[in-house]
Amino acid sequence: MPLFDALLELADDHLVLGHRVSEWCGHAPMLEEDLAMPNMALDMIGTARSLYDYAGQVEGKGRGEDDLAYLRSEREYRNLLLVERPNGDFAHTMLRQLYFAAFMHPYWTAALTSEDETIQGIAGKAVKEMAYHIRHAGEWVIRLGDGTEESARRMADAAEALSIYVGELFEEGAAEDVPALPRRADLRATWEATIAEVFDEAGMTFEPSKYPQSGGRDGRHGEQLGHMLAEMQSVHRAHPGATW
Amino acid sequence: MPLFDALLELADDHLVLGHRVSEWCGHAPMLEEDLAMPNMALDMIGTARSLYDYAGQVEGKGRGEDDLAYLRSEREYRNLLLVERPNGDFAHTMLRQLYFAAFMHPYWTAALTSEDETIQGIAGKAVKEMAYHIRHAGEWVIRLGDGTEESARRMADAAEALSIYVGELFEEGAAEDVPALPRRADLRATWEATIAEVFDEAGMTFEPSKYPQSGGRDGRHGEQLGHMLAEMQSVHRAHPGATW
Amino acid sequence: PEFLAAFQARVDAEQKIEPNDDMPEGYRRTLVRQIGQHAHSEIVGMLPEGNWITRAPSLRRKAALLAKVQDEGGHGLYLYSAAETLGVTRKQMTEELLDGRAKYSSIFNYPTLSWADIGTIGWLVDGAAIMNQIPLCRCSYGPYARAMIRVCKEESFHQRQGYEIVMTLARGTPEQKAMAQDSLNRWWWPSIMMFGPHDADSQHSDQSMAWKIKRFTNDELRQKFIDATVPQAEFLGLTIPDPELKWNEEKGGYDHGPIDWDEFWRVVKGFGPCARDRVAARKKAWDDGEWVREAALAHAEKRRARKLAVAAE
Amino acid sequence: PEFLAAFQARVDAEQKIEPNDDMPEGYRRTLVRQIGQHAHSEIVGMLPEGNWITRAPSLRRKAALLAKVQDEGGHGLYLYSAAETLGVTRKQMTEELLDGRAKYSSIFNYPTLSWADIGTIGWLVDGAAIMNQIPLCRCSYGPYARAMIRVCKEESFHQRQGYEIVMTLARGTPEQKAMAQDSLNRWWWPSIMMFGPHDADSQHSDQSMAWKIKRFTNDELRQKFIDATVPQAEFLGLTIPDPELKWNEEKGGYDHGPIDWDEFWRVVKGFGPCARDRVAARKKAWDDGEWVREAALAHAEKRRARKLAVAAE
Repeated sequence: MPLFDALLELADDHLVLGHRVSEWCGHAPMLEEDLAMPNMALDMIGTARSLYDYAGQVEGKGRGEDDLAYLRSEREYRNLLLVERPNGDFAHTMLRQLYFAAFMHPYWTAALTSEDETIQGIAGKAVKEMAYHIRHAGEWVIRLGDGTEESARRMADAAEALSIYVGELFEEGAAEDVPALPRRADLRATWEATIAEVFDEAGMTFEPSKYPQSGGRDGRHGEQLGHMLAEMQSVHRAHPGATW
Repeated sequence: MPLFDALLELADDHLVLGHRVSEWCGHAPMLEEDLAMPNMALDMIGTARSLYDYAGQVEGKGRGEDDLAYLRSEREYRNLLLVERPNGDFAHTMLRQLYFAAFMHPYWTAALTSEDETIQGIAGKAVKEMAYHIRHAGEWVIRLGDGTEESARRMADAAEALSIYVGELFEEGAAEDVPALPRRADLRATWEATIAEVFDEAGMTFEPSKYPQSGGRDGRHGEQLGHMLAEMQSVHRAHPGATW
Repeated sequence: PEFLAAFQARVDAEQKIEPNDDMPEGYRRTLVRQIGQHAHSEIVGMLPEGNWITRAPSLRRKAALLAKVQDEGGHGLYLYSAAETLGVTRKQMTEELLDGRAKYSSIFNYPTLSWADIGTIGWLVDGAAIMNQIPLCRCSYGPYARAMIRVCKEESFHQRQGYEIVMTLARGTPEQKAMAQDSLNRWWWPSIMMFGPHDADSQHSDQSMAWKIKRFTNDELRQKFIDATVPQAEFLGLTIPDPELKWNEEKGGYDHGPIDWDEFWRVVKGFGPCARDRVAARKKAWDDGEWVREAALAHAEKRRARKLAVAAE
Repeated sequence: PEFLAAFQARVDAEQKIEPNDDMPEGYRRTLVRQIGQHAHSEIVGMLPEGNWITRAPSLRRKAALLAKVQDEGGHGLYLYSAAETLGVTRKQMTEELLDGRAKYSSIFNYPTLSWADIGTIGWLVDGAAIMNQIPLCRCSYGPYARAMIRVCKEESFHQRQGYEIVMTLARGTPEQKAMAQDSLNRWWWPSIMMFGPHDADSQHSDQSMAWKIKRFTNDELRQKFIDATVPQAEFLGLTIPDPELKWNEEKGGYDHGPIDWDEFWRVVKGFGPCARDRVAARKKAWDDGEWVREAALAHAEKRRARKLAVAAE
């Protein structure tokens, strides 16, 4: 079921990144970010819930959002490698967020005119949120890139570390044959323009990787995702069938 | 069943500390310690296995070592708070090990003459291992306490951080009414002598805490144990009833 | 003394004191201490609940918990702002928290040991906080009173949400029900202690009452809380862990068993189970974030300099 | 040239070269590189397997895995010692690993994604390593040959243990069997690539063969490995992910499908999936441990000084 699979891919992206961002909660560099982090996490987890819910309907086997989120293994998760990367420092987290949002914003914009009304509805809410994420994360990339020597070095490290995960954003995955969803490859130019604009203000240059990594869509993840899911699913799995 | 409960307490101590120490594997400060850490972890996990196995027999409900290790929740674990503490830096880890081994060595020595032959057998093996742990960890406490300014500061921090967990070592717990097991309170003098000797060489003084913490024997743990168990039990719980 | 009398008269007339008004130094100091502690409590309070965000057993609960923890950060933010109107900076207050000079509510030095604790904290801890805070909405100091109005509105939402979590557990599987009861057993007494020492042993009360910073005594508020909570527990089918708890027809409220004041003072003095870990976690966040805050300042400075340079051309 | 001929004659006569013997610089350099790489591989190899220690699904397996990872550290230790006999220090070699100058086996840049990988690594990766290493027990350089004898003995224990893990899964629940098959699918081709490029494309081979550092070509060893492994997979009821794999009666061995050399070179060049993470993990351990190593040195120094002072009295 290509639509089901494509919805899962999108949902997993949002849940996994939402989870990562939520790990900052109470541990951010300043109180304003202790508010911004759960805010962004909430946006992404909210979108994930709508997508899982719709995926469950499309599948038609009675699986709900929690079945899909809590009862699939690491190898069944289809998220991008980018979103599962550990938080690293604040520079890594903000650059990862910018990379993701700079892709999802044009994606949801394109989805606003989808032939599928449920997708339209999800896109309508998400497109505004992603605009905020671009702004918030982008401002931090600029501040850190053009801040102190240390912050510039950390931002450069983040750019170097994350560049290999960018290419996967534009792979079609299961959505190849789903006309209701935007073509990912078509969004590369917009993504590059957004990043170029931010990097320019930050005094940085985007260097695409010669050897981009992928595999997330086939469940070939990094080693960190398994640990994340072990924790995320622990209570749910310890009480099979319970209602929360 | 006091014997069953007392065996679980001991087993949990060894498994939880073994798990903590195993987390160092591949991440130690030098290759020799990359060997010593799994070595100590193996000793403790081996003892835990014998204790769980015996506890299962005593209980007589057919629960084996894995049932007891993998299918009890955080609130059912009865380990000491000391052993669940996060590894912290190398100084914390080594001091925690010294505190534990300096207690378990006289404990197993006393258990060598237990009226219970299974306990005698477990003690016979464990007593040698704990002597090695005292030596290994004790040497590191001395090296770090009497090393550089930084190492002395870190060792002092560790001593300050861990002192509140010492008192619980000497609480009888479920073994109160188990004549086959040594009295914990009786071992305090030996423990203090071992620590005093090491601390003296390390140029440190042991300061007992005014407000010792306890609760581990009643399953009132710190917040870190739940995360450890979530990870430890994840695969086992994801495949109920499977054989490995 | 004349000034003090005039000030007291304004307070007695229920007039709000505002930042630019003259005020007695003691009044200012009491408020700075109290609002600061309150702000710190919100911030430290993010940790015990934050401990379960990554393990929340359903996505709906995870989202609600995230929103709640975010609200707590928000409360911290407006309380720090209220304190700042009294001439102290957020940075100063944060440093006092991290070096142990400033206190925060002892309740947050207890660990969250199961998912049920997320429900129980909402139900009992937020419930007790609201009892304490509703009178503060009429506090004589304007900015604090206004902050509290907003805080209380959100807290009572959290309280209902927490109660609903506990209800779901209490009506769930036997394991879930046991989890709820266990959680109530651990949080009941610490919640009761949140109202502070008995009136006879309370230091700051009288002057605070006169200045209308405080409007009810510790024991009055505690009684209100117990009277409101006991029927809720009964409705859930859970047992409050106090064998001496019983209805007193005469006073029209519940009598409760003796509070363990040794435990209370131990935790207040900073020897609660998680005290060290809580401050260490906040300190780590603060220290790890230093380069970020520095970079933000440096960038703002650069930007300002560039603007000036452009303007000068 | 006369020296070279004499050296070659000793090697040809199967005499062992020992640390204090004269040897050609190229021979020394080749060995330092090879033994160093081998040692690094053992050390980095602790990481992918170490990734599952904390999640091993039974205590028995957890203990066995710990013991295995410890053995790998031990192999690293005696291999570094063997390399040190050639005049290079462990510290130097470690620094070369951490700054990317020295290589290690590319196989460890693949991630371990399920418990089955722990079995598969033992079965295939250790199996391939043994094929490579058994001839090294007869290597012309004495210390290396002796280290390899010990290594090989332990590796074949690991290999049997790994096979047994996979067998347990293959005979387990449908999910466990799927896990085993999935793991084989991911590790088969990387294991086949462990033998290096085809003989026609291999750089270092000829001279190494002449010096009896190497005794079989890459393709010979690969063929041996495939021939040994295919029946094992069949016995387990698992399918090797190579549709072109089939028995060739004529050559008395299996033919296999084409190897993805782009993938091979990509990973060899350091762009394997976990390459960055592996080196980062080792570097973090090294950097975080610096104060410990410094303290150990400082303490040894103090102790020596005190001993001298006592002796001088």
